[in-house]
Amino acid sequence: MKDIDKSFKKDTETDFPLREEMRPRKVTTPDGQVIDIDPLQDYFCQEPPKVHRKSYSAIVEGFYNWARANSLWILGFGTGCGAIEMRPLMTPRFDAYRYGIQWRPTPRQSNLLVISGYLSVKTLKRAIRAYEQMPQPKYVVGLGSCTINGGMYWDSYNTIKKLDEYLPVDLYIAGCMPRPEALLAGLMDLKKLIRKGEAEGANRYAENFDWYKANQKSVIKDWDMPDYSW
Amino acid sequence: MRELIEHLTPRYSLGAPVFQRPGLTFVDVKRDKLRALLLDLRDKHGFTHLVLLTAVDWLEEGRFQLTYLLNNRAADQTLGLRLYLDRANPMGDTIHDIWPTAATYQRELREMFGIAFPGSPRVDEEFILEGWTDMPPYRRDFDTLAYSQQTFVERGGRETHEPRATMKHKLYPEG
Amino acid sequence: MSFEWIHVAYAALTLFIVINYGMIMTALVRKIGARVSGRYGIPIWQNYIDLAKNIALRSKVTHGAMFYLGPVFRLTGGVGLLLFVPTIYGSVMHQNFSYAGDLILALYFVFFGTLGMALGAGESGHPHAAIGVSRGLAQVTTAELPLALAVYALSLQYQTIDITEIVAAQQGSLFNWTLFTNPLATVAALFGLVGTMMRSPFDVVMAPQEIPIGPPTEYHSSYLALMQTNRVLFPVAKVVIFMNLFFGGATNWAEFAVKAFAIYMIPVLIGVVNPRFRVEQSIRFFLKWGLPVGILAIVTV
Amino acid sequence: MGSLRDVLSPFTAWKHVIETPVTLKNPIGREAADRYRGFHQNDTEKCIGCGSCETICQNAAIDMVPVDDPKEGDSGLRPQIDYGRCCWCALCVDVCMTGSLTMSNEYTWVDTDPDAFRFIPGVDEKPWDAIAKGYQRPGERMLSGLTRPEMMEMEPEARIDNFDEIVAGYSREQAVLEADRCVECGLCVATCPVHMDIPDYIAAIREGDYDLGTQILYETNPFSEVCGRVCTHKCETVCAAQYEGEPIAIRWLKRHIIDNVSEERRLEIVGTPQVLPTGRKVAIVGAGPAGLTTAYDLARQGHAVTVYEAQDHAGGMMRYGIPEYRLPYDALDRDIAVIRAQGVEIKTGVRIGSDITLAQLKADNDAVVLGIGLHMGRSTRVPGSDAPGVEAAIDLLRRITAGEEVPVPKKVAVIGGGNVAMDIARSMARLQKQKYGAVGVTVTALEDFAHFLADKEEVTESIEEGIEILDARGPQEMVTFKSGKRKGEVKGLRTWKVISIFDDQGRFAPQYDEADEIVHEAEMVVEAIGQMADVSLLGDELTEALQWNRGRIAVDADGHTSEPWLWAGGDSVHGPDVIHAVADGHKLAASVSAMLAAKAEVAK
Repeated sequence: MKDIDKSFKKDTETDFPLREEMRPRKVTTPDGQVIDIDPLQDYFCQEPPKVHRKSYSAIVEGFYNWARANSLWILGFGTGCGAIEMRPLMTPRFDAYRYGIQWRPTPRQSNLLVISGYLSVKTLKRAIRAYEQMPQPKYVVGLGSCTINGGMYWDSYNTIKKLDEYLPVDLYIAGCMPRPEALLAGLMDLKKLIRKGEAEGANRYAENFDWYKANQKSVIKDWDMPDYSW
Repeated sequence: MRELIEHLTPRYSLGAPVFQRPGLTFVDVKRDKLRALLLDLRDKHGFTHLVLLTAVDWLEEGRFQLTYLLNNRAADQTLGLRLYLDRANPMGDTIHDIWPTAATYQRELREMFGIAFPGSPRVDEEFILEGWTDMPPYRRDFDTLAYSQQTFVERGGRETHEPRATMKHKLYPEG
Repeated sequence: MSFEWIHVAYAALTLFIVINYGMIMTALVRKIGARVSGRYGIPIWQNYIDLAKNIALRSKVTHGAMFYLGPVFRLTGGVGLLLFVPTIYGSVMHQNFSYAGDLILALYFVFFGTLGMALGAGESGHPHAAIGVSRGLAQVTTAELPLALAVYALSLQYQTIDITEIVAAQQGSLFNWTLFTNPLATVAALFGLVGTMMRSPFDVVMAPQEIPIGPPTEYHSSYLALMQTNRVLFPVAKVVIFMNLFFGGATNWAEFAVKAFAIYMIPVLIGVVNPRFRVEQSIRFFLKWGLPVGILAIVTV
Repeated sequence: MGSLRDVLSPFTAWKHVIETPVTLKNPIGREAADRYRGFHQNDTEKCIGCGSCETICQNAAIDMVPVDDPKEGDSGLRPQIDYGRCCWCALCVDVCMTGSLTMSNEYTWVDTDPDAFRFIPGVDEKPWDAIAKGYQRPGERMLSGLTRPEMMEMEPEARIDNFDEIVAGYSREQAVLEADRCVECGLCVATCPVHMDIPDYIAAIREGDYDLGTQILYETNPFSEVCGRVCTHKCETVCAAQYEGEPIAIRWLKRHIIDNVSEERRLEIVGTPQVLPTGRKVAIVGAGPAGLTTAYDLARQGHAVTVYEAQDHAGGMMRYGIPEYRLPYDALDRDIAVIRAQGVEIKTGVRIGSDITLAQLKADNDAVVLGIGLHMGRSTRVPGSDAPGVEAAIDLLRRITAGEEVPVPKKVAVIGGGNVAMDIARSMARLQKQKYGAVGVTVTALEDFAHFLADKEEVTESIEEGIEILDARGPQEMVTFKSGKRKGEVKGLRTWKVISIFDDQGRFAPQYDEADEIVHEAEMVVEAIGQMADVSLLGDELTEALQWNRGRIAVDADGHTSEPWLWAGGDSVHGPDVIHAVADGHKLAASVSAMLAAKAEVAK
C-alpha cells in the first residue's frame, strides 16, 4: 500500500462556476429582437426517465428478448484503453458481426454501452449523456479491472473506481485489458441474460434515478447539463 | 556540445553543464537570459525543435524546475535547459511566439502545476481537467490517493492482515 | 389499362415479395462482401432480427411530426417507385400501377425519398443530421444527372415515356436490350446507379464513421425500422427500373431474381473493394465522367 | 488522375471471395499462449504467507487474509486478489519467495456481480487451478539477490594458533547488499524466542541509521554483541529468502549494527532507568544471559538488583562455555557494561551455598531468581571414564577461559557431536598448535553427518583447522595403560560403528557393528556429550521442598517455581541456548515485576 498523507483534505468549499456559455443571458436576434436565453432550460429535455414495462404477453416478450439478444448494437464509444481490444472484434479475425453484434455511431441506435476500461470524470459526463440517449432496453458492460474497482488507476484523482455507482452495469469482464476473446465471451453471456429477460438495467436506472444522479453529481463538479438528457 | 556550452556560458551565465550521455546535455539557465538564449539556440545553433517543456516540483527546496528540451536534429544533439522558479509564486515567461507548440505545454503546466505564463494563448482556460477546484494535481503536496479516497467510492469488504502482526497476535498474544 | 381493386392486393403481394427478396438479398450481398474481406459476415436472417429488435425497443423519442414523416416519406419513395413500375413484364398480377407516363414519375420517386429524409432529419435538430442532409443532397443531385440524361436519351430512342412499352421494345432477343441498342445511355445510367446506391466509394454521407451516420443520426426504434425496410426495398425498386429500362425487364420471378441480383451486384462489385470519396470528390467525379457520357448518349440517339 | 491500373487493381481483392475466411471459427475460450499471464494460482502448501506479493503490488490488489492458524515460518495468511485492481503485471509472481504464486493462461472471467472478482487463489476453487500452462517466474530471474555476501574470515592457517576472533563482520557495503535482500515479511519475528523486530533493524541498516538499529535491538535483547556472534539464529531457518536462495544473514546484520555503534554511544542510546527507585530488592543467582537479562529488565523498572556470580567474571556460559575465537571477551564485556549501567550490581566470586546461603538471599530480598546454567559435564560412564586423562569438555573450557593451566597432550580424542564438542576440539587444537606446532584432535560423534548436532559451519571450520571428525562412532571404553609408570592413565578410546541410535519406540538405545572397531590413540579423552546443572547450592531442605521435572527444577510458564519467592530460568531449566535464556530472562523479569507490583498495591 502506498503511504497516504493523513492531513490532506480535499477542497470541498469552492464551487465551480457555471461556464459562460451556459449562463442565462439576453441575446439580440438579427432582426433586432431581444430575447432571454437560458441554455440549461432551452436546449435540453427536462423529463426524467420512465420505467418501461415488459410486454404483456410472455411469448411476445420472449420473442423480443430473442431479437434483442441477437441484434446487439454497441455504441462505438471507447472510454479507456479497452477500446483498443474492442476493435479486433470488428476485424475479420474475430468477425463479431456473425453474432449479430455491430457498432453504431450514435447512441440513438445503440443498445449496448461498453465502458471500455478506466473512466475519467470528464469522460463519465459524456458516458452518462450517451447512456441516457440510448433507447430502452439498454445494457452496460464494464470492461476490465478499472470498472470493477479502479484497476491500476485506483489512486488516481480523476478516474472513478466503481462503475455501478454511476450507471447500471449488467455485466463485468475481468482483465486489464480483457482479450477480445474474453470480451466476446462476455457479450455471449450478456445475450443469455437478455434472453432470460434479466438485463433490465435501464429500468433499474429509472427506479433509482435519484441515487444515480446524486452519485454522478458528487464527482462531476461542473454539472452544467440537465438531470436528464435525450 | 562542449564547445557550444563553453561558447554560450559566459554570454548567458549558464550553470555547470551535466553531460548525461552522448547527445544529451543539461544546463541551468537564469530566467532573464532564457529568451535570448532560446532564440540564439534556435536561429544560430540549429536547435529548431522544442521536444518538450515540462516541470519538476522540488517541494523540499521550495521551487519548480522548468525543463526546456531542445533538439538539434542535424547534429543529433538534445539540450535540456533547466530553469528554477519560486514555488510560492511560480511565474514563467511564455515562449509561444518562439515555438507555437509551447502554448500547449504552458497550458498544461498552468493547469497541472499552477505555473503562470502570462500572455500565452488561452493559458487560463480549462485544458485537461474539467470543473477542477482543488490545488493543481501534479504538485507533490497534492496527495492523489487521499484525494481519490475522499472523492470516489471504492468497493468495500477488503481487509488485509500483516504477517508479523497476525503471528504476534496468534502465537504470542501475551506480548 | 383499367383499374380494379384486385390490383391493390396484387401490388401488396409484389411489395411483400420484393421486401423479402430485398431482406435476403442485401444480407447475401453483405455476406459476399464479408467474404471478400476474409470473414463470414452476418447470418442471412440478420436483417429480420434487426428489424424485430428495433420494433421491440421500448422508448421512442420524437422530434415532432416531420421527424416521424421523414422515414414515412422515404418509405413512400421506395414503395411508390416499386408500385408505379411494372415489376414483372406481361404479368397481370405484378404489373402494378404502371401507366403511360410512369417513367417521369419513377424519376421523381427516386428523388422523393431523399427529400423526405431531408425534411425529417432537419426536424431532429441534430447538427450532424443537417450536415449530412446537405452533403447527401449535393451528392445525389450530381449523381442523378447522368441518370436523368440517360432516361431522356431512352425516351428519345423509344419515343415513349411508358416503361411497359420500353420493356416491350426490348423483348425478343438479347440484342434488343437497351444495353446493346444504346450502350452509352446504359453506362450513363449506371453512373447514376452506382452513385445513389449508398455504397463505396460514394457512401460518405451515410457512413457510420463519418459525421456520425449523417441524416439518420437521431433515428431509432420504429423510425429506424421503417428506414431499414426502405433500405432493403428502395435499392430493389431502383434496380427494377434499371432492369426494365436497360436489361430487358423480367418476365417471371426467377428472371427477376437473377437480373435484380446481377444489377445490384454492379455497385457492390465496385463498393466492396474501393475506399470512400469525399463529397466534393464524388461531385467532381460525376460532373467530369458521368455528365459527359449522359450528354453523349442524348447526342448519339 | 491515376492510370487505369490504379482503378482496376482494387478489384483483385475479389479473389478472396472463394478463399476460406481468416476468421477464427470459435474464438471464445481460445487457449492463450503458453506463458500468458492469466488468472492466479497459488500452491497453498508451498506458500508461507510472507506477504511479499502484497507489498510489491502497485495497484493494492492483494490482501493477506487468514485461512489457517499461523505456524512456525508460516503466517497462515494467503493472498486474496482483487481483479478489480489487478493489472496482471506478474510482479507478485516475480517476487514470490517460495515460487508458490503463479499464473495460469486462462483469461476469461465474466460475472454480473462486481464483488465476485475477489478470490484467494488455491483456496477458492477455480476452473484454472489445475492448468499447468501460464506464467511462472523464470528460474534465473530473481528480484532479490540469492546469496549472502561472503563473510570475511581468517584463513585456517592464520587462526589455528591463536584465539583471535575468526569472523570479521560485514562492511557497510556488504551489510546494505544483504539488508536489501530482506522482504520485511516478519515471519522471523515469531520464531525468534525473544521476538526481536528483525525487519525493522534490517531496515535501519538500509537507512544507515545505526542509532535506531541499536535502539530496536535493545528493546528486546540486551545481548547484541553476543547474539550477533553466537546466536543459534532460529530466525534464519524460517526466513522467506531461504526458498529462493540463502536465508538472510540476520545474525551477521545484527552484529553489523552493534559493530558500528561505539560503547559510549550505546550507553547514550540505551540510557539509564527513567523511573524512580521502587525500593524493592531482587537477588539473581548466576550472571549468565538469563540472569543478566532479568537483571536488566528489573533494573530498568527501578528495582534494586544484585547478581551473584561464582566465577571471577560475569557472563556465565557465554564467557566460560564459548571459546574466545567465537566470542571475544571484550565484546561480552561491552554488553555487560550496558547492563551494569542500569544500576545492576554484579558480585563476582560469590558462590551460593558456601559464601552466602539461599536462605540469606531469601531473607534480604523480595524475590530470588536462579539462572545457574549447566556447568557440570555429563559422563559417558563407559569403562575407564574415571581414569586420569578423561576430562569434561565444559570443565576444560572454563579452565581455559579462566587462564588456568590445562594439560595439552599431542593426541586428544573428543566424544560428542555437538557445538560444545567442536568448541573444545578447536580450543585444544589451538593449544596443541601453540605448543607442538601440529594439531592432533579426533572427534567421535554418535550421529552420522546427515544428523549432526553441531552447526555446519562449525564442522567445516573444524575440518579446515585439521581436526579429524569421525561420525557414527559409539564410545565403548577408555583404553588405559595397564602397566608401567603411567599405569591407569588413558592411552586411547575404543569405539564401535553405530548402526542406529534410537529403537523403534524412539528411545535412546544405540546398536553397534562390533566388527568395525577402532582404537583412537589419545592421551586425553574429552567427554562433550551434554551438561547438567549444579543444584547443590539449593541445600537439602530446599531441594526437598521444590518440585522437580526429570532432574530439572519444575517451573510454570512464567518461570515461577513451586516456592513463591523463587524463580528459575535459563539453561538449567530449558536447556542450553543463549537466545532462549534471554527470552527466559524477560519472562522471569515480567513475572517478578508483576509480583512486586502486586505487593506494592497491597502495601498501599
